Amino acid sequence: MDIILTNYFETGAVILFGVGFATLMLHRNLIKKIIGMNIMDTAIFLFFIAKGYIKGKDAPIIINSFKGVDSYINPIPSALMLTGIVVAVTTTAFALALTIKLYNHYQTVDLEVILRMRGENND
Amino acid sequence: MNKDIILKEVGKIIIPLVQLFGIYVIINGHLSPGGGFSGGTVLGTSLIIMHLIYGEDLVRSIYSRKKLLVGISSSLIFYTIIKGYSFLSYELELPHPPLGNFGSILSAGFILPLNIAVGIVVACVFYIIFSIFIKDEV
Amino acid sequence: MRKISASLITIILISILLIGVSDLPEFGKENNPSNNILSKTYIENTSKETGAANIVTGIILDYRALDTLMEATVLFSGVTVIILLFKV
Amino acid sequence: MINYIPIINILILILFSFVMMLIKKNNIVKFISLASNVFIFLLSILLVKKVLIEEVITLSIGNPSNLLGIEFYVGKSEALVGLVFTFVMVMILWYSKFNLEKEVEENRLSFFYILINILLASLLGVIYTNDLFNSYVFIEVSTLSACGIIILKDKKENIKATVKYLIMSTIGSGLVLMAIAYIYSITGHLNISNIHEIIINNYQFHRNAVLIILGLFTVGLGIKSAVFPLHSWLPDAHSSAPTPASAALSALVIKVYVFMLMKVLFRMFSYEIVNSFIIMDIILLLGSMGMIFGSIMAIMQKELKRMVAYSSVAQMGYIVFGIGLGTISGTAIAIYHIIGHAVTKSSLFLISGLFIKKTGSKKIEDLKGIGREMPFTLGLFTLGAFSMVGIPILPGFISKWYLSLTCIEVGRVPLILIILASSLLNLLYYFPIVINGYFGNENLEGKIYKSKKIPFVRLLPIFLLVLSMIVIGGMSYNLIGLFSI
Repeated sequence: MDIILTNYFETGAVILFGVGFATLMLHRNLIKKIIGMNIMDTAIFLFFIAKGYIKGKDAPIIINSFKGVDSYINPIPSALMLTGIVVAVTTTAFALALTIKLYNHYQTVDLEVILRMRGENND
Repeated sequence: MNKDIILKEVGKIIIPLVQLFGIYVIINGHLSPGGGFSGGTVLGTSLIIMHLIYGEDLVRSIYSRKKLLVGISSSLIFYTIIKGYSFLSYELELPHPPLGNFGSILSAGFILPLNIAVGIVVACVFYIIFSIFIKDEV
Repeated sequence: MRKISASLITIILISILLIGVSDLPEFGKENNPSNNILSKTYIENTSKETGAANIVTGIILDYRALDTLMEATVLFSGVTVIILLFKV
Repeated sequence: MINYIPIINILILILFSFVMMLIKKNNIVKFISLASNVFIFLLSILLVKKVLIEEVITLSIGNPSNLLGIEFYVGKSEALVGLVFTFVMVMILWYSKFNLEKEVEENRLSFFYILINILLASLLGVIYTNDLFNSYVFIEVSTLSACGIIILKDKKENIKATVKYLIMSTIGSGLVLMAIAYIYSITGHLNISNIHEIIINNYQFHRNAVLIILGLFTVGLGIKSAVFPLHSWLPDAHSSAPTPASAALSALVIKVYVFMLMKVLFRMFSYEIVNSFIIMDIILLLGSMGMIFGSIMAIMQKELKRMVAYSSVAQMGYIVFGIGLGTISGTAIAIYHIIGHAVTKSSLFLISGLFIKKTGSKKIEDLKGIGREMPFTLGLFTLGAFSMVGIPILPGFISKWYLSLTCIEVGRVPLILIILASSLLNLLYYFPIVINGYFGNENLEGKIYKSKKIPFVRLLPIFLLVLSMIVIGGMSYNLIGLFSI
């Protein structure tokens, strides 16, 4: 169990994931659910990036001369998380657009109230 | 009326600088940290600031919704064609792009044009989404 | 009632993931499995094969360019969907 | 050059969707979309022919060595599933050529074709790719474009269904990305075959982490593919969407995530590793619960499209049940059922779209006596219903038959009762429609014979789908022999 204390980045990321998940599940307001989704995604990116870190090495950018293979951190997680961030941004933008449309239709942002309004005039 | 005179004057100075910085980040993507995504975000934000300060009609005259969509689609078509070429270049032994001398701007073969294409896509997407959210209809 | 069940699920999820974390290799170690042959080959070959000084950009735009292409498609379909949503 | 067909397929579909964004007139967009999909279908036929000769095509993109770039692994099952998916998409597009104008306004029509092209590109991507993170990106693209086609109709129900779908699928992809992070920290590779070589000899040291990875993948991909307890988003989303969209969603989109789960379970971890964990019994439990409760909920439905959507949940139960058995023949039948169900469900959804258009109401009661007006269409619906219920020589029966054989082979004979019970339940909600349609005599007088007949040209796509369903049912023996993960 002591690994949890040494892997403090991963533990922090997992707790942040739990916080995001709880915000997503507990709150009824759609905007808060979207914030919860964002916290969850950020936690996963922190977890993934923490995988690539190696103590005492610098960023994978060759400034003037190639300083050997063992002097750079692992570049793969940072390359992957660029893609993950863009996915999270697009999903958030789409969820916010849906919230605006729902507010125009139902005049409320409370998901429970919206879901309880069974389609009264389905064509 | 002209309560926002300060904003307009400061904007005239800052917005070109922000856009210059965005272009710098995109073009030096393969040399320094940054690249298409982050540079495109900077450019997109500069467009949003311009929209906020000078109102929609100025920005709509320069970057109309039509032009932005054409910008996105053409840079994506450019990206797909270039990447299609480089994917197939291993099989059909097509000539690879010149890598240029290491560390200069025009090095690294296709990476510079691809970075610019991705930068344009990201900038235009951010601005279009922002302009739709503000006006609530297309 | 819903609040209790939701927070219960979250606590269970966090504890499961923490058990998982306790099983993972050390943080920031040199010989972690994640810093193995793959990352070393990337560091070594990127500047030679792609000419990019920034290894991460080299990976994104040359080795895993399909990821970035699908990334741009996510952005493109995001814009299409939002325009569609607000089209009167 | 034929080896590069998988990547050419995806690039062409994406390229044409960008081109379609630039074009104003709708009929040019329709023509480009149909032309690109037919071209992709022909390429897939070439690919299947090549794969049947050459067992497996591995294709590394971006870099010749399979270590650095992204690798595509196209075996027999991937090529065949890709072929059936492109075939079903061509039929759906052909159907929507003349039936979509009624449901969707004029200025939103071209967006449907743009999103359908991106959707098919991402589905083929998830099937072909052998790289974990690459499949995550393809999954995200398919989710976003699937949400796009649901909100084509600007109605309250569509937007409400999409919000629920988007929130649940974000949780799903969050869990999948967490699982990929765990796998990457243990093995250091992203390529499924490379991970397999490492995980074989060091999964004993990380038993907890491997179990959590399996759990995360199962729950994450289970949410996205509407496996039983996590399916609450599917009925609203699939019933409110326009007909061609709900056909594409129900027949193709939810299948791809289960196919990904199979690749993770059986190609990344081998059969022995996975069977040594309790996850297989959980999957088996999920599958059997889905088969039973999915059908029960379908019986209670009043609206036609919601009933067909719930029957998708039940059929997903069959596929997950096949995976849960954990044997090579089990997965072969699961893949066979993916193909069989894709063809059957899309034809059922398209026909129910025609019924709703002609009768003007979504309720099942108003379909009484429909056989008098649209005899041929109801005939096609009956064939689809026969396959769902499990009449011999049709794909539904064959997967039920081989599933029970595998249950015996695995030694879990009582599970056959579940299969029988669920096919009985299927009977209870499909046959009333057919029987009332043809023989329900209490409301036949007002209906003139063949009055609402649909011209045969409009029915051709559905007729071809039903024909291919019978063909798949017919050559089932050698088909099942081909499938393996």
